[in-house]
Amino acid sequence: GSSGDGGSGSTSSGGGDIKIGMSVSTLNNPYFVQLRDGAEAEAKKEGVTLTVTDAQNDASQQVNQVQNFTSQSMKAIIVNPVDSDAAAPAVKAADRVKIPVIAADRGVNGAEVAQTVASDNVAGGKLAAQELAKQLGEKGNVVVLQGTAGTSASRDRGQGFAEGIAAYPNIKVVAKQPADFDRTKGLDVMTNMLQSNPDITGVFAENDEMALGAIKAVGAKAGQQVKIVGFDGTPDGLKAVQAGTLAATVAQQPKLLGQQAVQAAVKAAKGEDIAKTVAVPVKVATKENAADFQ
Amino acid sequence: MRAERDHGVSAEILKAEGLRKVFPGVVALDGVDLSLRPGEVHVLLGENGAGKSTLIKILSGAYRPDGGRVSVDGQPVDIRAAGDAQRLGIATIYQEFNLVPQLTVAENLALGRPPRRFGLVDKKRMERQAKALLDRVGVDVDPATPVSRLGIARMQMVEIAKALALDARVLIMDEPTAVLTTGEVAKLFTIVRQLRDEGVSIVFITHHLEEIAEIGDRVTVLRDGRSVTEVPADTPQDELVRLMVGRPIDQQFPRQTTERGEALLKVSGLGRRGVFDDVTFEVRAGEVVGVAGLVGAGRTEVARAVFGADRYDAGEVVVRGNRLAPGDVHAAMEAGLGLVPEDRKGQGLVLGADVAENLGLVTMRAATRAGFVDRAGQRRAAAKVAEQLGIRMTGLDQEVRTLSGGNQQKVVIGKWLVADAGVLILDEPTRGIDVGAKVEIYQLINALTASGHAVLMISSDLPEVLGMSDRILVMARGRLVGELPAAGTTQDDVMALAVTDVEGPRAK
Amino acid sequence: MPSSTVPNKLTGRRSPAAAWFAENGALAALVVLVVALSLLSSDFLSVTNLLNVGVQAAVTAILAFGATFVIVTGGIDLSVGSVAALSAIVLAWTATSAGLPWPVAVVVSLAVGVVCGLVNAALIAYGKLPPFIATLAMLGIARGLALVISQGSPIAMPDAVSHLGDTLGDYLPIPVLVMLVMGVIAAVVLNRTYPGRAMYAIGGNEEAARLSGIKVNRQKLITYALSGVFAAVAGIVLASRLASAQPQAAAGYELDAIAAVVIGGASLSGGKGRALGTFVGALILAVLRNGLNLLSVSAFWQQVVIGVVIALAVLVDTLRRRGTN
Amino acid sequence: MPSSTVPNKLTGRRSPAAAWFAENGALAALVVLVVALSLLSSDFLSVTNLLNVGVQAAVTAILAFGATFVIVTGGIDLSVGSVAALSAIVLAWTATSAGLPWPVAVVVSLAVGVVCGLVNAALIAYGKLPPFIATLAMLGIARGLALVISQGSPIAMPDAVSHLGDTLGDYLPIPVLVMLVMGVIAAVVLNRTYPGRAMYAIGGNEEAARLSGIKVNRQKLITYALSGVFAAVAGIVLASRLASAQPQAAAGYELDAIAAVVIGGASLSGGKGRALGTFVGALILAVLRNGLNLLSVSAFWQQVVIGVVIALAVLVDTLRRRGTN
Ligand SMILES: Nc1ncnc2c1ncn2[C@@H]1O[C@H](COP(=O)(O)OP(=O)(O)OP(=O)(O)O)[C@@H](O)[C@H]1O
Ligand SMILES: Nc1ncnc2c1ncn2[C@@H]1O[C@H](COP(=O)(O)OP(=O)(O)OP(=O)(O)O)[C@@H](O)[C@H]1O
Ligand SMILES: [Mg+2]
Ligand SMILES: [Mg+2]
Repeated sequence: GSSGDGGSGSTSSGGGDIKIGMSVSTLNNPYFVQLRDGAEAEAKKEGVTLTVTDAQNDASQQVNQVQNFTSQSMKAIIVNPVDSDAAAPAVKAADRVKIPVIAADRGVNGAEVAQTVASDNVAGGKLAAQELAKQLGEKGNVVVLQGTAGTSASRDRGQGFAEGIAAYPNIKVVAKQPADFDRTKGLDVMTNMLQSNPDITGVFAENDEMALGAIKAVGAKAGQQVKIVGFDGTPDGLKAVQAGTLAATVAQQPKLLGQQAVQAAVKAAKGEDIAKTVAVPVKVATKENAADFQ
Repeated sequence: MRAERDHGVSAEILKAEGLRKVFPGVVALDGVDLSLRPGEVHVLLGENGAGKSTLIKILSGAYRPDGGRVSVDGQPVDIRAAGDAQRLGIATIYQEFNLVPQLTVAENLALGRPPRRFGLVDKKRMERQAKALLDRVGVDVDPATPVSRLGIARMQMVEIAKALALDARVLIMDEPTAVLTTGEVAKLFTIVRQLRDEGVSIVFITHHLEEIAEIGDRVTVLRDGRSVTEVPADTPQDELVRLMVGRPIDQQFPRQTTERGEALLKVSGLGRRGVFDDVTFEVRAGEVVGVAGLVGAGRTEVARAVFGADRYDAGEVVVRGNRLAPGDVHAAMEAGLGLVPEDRKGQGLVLGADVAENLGLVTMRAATRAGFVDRAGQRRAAAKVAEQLGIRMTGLDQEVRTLSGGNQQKVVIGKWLVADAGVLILDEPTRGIDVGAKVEIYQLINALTASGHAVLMISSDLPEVLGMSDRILVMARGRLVGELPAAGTTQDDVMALAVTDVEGPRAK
Repeated sequence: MPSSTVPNKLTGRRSPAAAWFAENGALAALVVLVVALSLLSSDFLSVTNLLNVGVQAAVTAILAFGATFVIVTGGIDLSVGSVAALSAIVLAWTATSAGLPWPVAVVVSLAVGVVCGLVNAALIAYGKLPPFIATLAMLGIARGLALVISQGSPIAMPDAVSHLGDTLGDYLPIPVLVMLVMGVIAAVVLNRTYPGRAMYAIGGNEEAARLSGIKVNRQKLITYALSGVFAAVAGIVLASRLASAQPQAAAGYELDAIAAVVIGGASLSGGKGRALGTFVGALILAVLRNGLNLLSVSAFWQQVVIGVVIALAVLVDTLRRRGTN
Repeated sequence: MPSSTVPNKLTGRRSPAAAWFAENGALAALVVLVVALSLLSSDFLSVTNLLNVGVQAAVTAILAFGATFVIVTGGIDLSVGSVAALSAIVLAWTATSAGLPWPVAVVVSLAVGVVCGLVNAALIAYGKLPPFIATLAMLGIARGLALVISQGSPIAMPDAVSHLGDTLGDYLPIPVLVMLVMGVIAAVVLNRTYPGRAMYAIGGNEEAARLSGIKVNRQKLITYALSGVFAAVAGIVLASRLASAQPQAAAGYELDAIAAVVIGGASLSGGKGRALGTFVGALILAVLRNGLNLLSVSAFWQQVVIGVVIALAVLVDTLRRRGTN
């Protein structure tokens, strides 16, 4: 992050001196690192000061950080909610002091934000289900690698996938196990599931990290007898798609997301009108089109 | 003798001059001199808290002095750590045990310098060496036993063996006899004499005055952190007491018998497999019952079982007609029992808490109203007892850890005095307590029995058992082997019973 | 600063500020930290920001007060974060899905905290499990139950309870109030009540405590139950701030809570620890995080800086103490 | 099963299986668990699956071996997971971005582990910080540095090193081999070397150790440095399995490692603990997780089950021990 010179005063309000705060749900995950990178690149381009904090997947830390932004007299705040419900009080606190809030990647339930720049996880889950079904020829046994239980990303993607896959009666979800969005756990859990379900033909991993672990577990069959679909479109994930080991990943274009969020924040800070929602399209990256995402 | 000391440094193996040591709030040493010749047993004498242990801790590298000089063989030395002392040939047996409870006896004996082969610890050789050392001090312990399973007396013997293992030129012993029975003391003295004859110098600390003439050559008397004088060991005991305490003490064992009342404590058929068996006795109001026996006779175990600290397999304990639930300390206390345990550090004290806190431990429940502890009242009671026992401290806020050994013991006894238990079981109560304070404690025992309380006193100090008891029970190998009236009984009578060859639950 | 109201209650007999400093080295570290941050960031020393720090410290502090009881007895409680989450979920669930009136829900939620604590204590006192293992097991169990009950989704808190996350008048945040009240309770329990004094005795020397007639097992039940209730209160405050009970809330807070207690001068081997120290420890952590945000320290470096400052804070204390000895 | 090769080395003089059981209660729990899972899942007792369990235990076991040293001295090392991640990241970074040959990178990576351990030990031995605080600080610092160096993204491991994650011949997974080797090293260090014996002495009675001429501070440096190296090895094995070093790898593993050590019979108050016990502890955790996957236990219930089984496993041990006493 850019570190400014310590807060030279809150009175100057020149056009170039816009301070924006951004609370990212976690930087433990390359996806959000890219989101941040996109935001920082855009901030540099616009010449605004962007402060990024990491809420470490903890909703209450996120509230703390947004509070801290308000006492730093930020001109606008970007929140990438840890949880859509739990972000509401923080947004309300910012509203009270009239600082516009942009929600990035996930929406905020129960409070007004100036704009939501989102890619829809539920829709993404559905897309993943459709792509996996397509590659499996609409039949087979599928397992799901779940993210950390109780997180909104896991919830929404899992829900979308379940809804999507229900449309294919010949595809059976034979097991669902949590691997906490972690590559090592993805590897271990997939290895274990293969023991009890040797006839798996498809895997849906709720993020690319777990998918990459699953590829390791499946070994040479990855991309051949077993099709694995990930989520996020991280650089490693896209590489695996190009290599053919990952059948597809639901690419959310996090850089673009970060970029748009900053653009919206700058406009809001300047008092310009902005649209209520901007949807960054969720796309399925397959071997054919993976190169376009990098 | 004095002239001799002046003619030349070479005659002295170790010399300390003007040592000073200050702790927060206390000047523990305030100018102490000590000179040690080759092949002598030099006794350090002083009241509790006089500074004896502090002095030897400086010599062994455990503390750095704040002033003064130490020289060895006439050369000034700077002893910074235990390793330095070891290299200079100084070995120390500390007053408080310095053993690692989880490790075996053999490991403890080789602590810090295990025998090695190809860089790896040679356990076989270690056990052989341990066996040899244990044989030398004449204690029958398997070197593979964890130290935590040993009783206090055996731990002391292991400590002694550990110090011998260093083959030191100077051997410092801080109250080694405090927890030993007559038999072990005799063994220890044989070893000490043998070492002395080999030219080893020994610094010996004891509160048992009769031991001084028996084993010592010279005596340095400490008072309030100063070395007040140096006298030959055959100085009469009364004179030693006067030098040490500053006033004479008329009667060492001032037992005043009182009329016996009803039986307050009845123990019948008490037994625990492999430890003690069929123990039956009673203690009446106004009575002091002494329990004698060799180390490992099982006295401590019986006391703990009676108090509910340990379980037992057979028999029953009845206090004032009420049968106690086995293994329930709280019930025993409610019934009016109290126990001063033999292991003050491990079982008697909360070392990290202050004096007031420790003295109030037993009465805390009673001082609680609606959940709140009357700490001010507790403090007042503590102040009174501390005064009564003459506990030497900077104040009631001093951490018990930093009290001298004898003063710690006074705290352990003191907390039960505050509690006013009907039947008080004392396990080695005067362990490490100076002569003056002992008399104070004896007088307290008298006061207790006079007011209708009863005392069961386990002691390895035979003169004490004989002098302070009304009746004496003797245990051997986990059994009661006899009962003697105190009047007219001699030490030999007791010892004869203690070594009886009974069939007991214990091996040997 | 809110801290100034508590000390009087906690130090008892000893009188002036000097005494606190002598006994609470962490306070010195906190002062240094506050001064440093005031110089580095002009935003730091405003009333709003300091109140924010208070609010942000509240949950950790309340958890840490509960953990102090346990640590004073020589135990450890790794389950506080999970128990907090479970209690909050139970509250929200009983008030919404089960439709009970909110005061009943609050009572049930506190009871859940007590039960978790009692289970911990039973495993430790009667099952002879090491506290680390017993409470690690509870960490998993409580978190799992929170997920099971909530089906993994946040549950909205009843409005009446959510006010706990609000501000009284213009300034006084209720979480800060709750923290202060819990702190005073912790201080009084530790200093003045029988269970509190028994905790010190047990932590100092369990065998000596037992031989002095303290019912060690019963006192452990009380100790862990208290820790459980404090965790439940923390969970409720946390969920109120978010207006929603989250099954993943307070994950990993156990380390923060224990750190606050230890920074505050307690020893994990037991027998030592004070509510005021814990309070200061929790404030240090909160001030640190707040300061790093204000200074816009990069996210990756934040963890490094937090680590360094925690080490330095305690180092200040131990070196100072060595100086006086 | 791989475990059968180690015990002989570890128990030393005592001869037969009965003796292990008597001393290693965790073993009984492991056997019960294995039997239960064989009955519940037909897939459990296959060679491949058991080797999988071995591989999955490897990283935790290696971390736990290192933690055993520390716990035997009465300390605690919360930094092992972070140090593992940092070491792996440094390896991958020096071998790729810095372009050093991989053997140099491996040495540098192990050195990073040693340095982290030494810093911990210096803070503890000379700065008198409680081990909990010193290593908690290192937990943050090492993780932060891993993030800083990697800029938050995974770095590919050099191929030569990645073979550590492979399988020798058809069956023998190298991580299992590494785990066994590290286990034997840990056992030998603990049982037969001067530093190992000194660890027990320090953990049992630090003052006695000092007064017996053991240089306590120096031994602590060795202890934490060993823990650091073991963490580095664990990190390398972990990264090799994934062929990629992740800045967030092994997050939270410290609790698993400590749990393995404690389940294996060590006491957090020091002086007790054995490499074999730790190994069994790590296997229990791995078997448990593997079994839950095989049985397809729902995500929400898994944590509950893990908690309950851990508590039961140690309960079996303590009750059995009480029975014999
Ligand atoms: N670490 C310490 N901190 C503070 N005071 C101490 C410390 N160690 C010893 N003292 C004090 O120094 C004085 C001398 O203690 P020391 O242990 O040398 O006495 P002692 O002569 O050995 O007595 P005893 O016969 O009871 O063993 C005592 O007043 C004691 O309280
Ligand atoms: N001959 C023996 N056989 C078995 N165990 C023994 C024997 N001697 C001592 N012990 C063990 O040593 C401990 C007791 O040690 P200690 O020397 O203090 O004896 P004691 O039972 O306290 O007797 P006393 O108080 O009479 O000396 C007990 O834990 C006991 O298991
Ligand atoms: Mg002494
Ligand atoms: Mg005894």
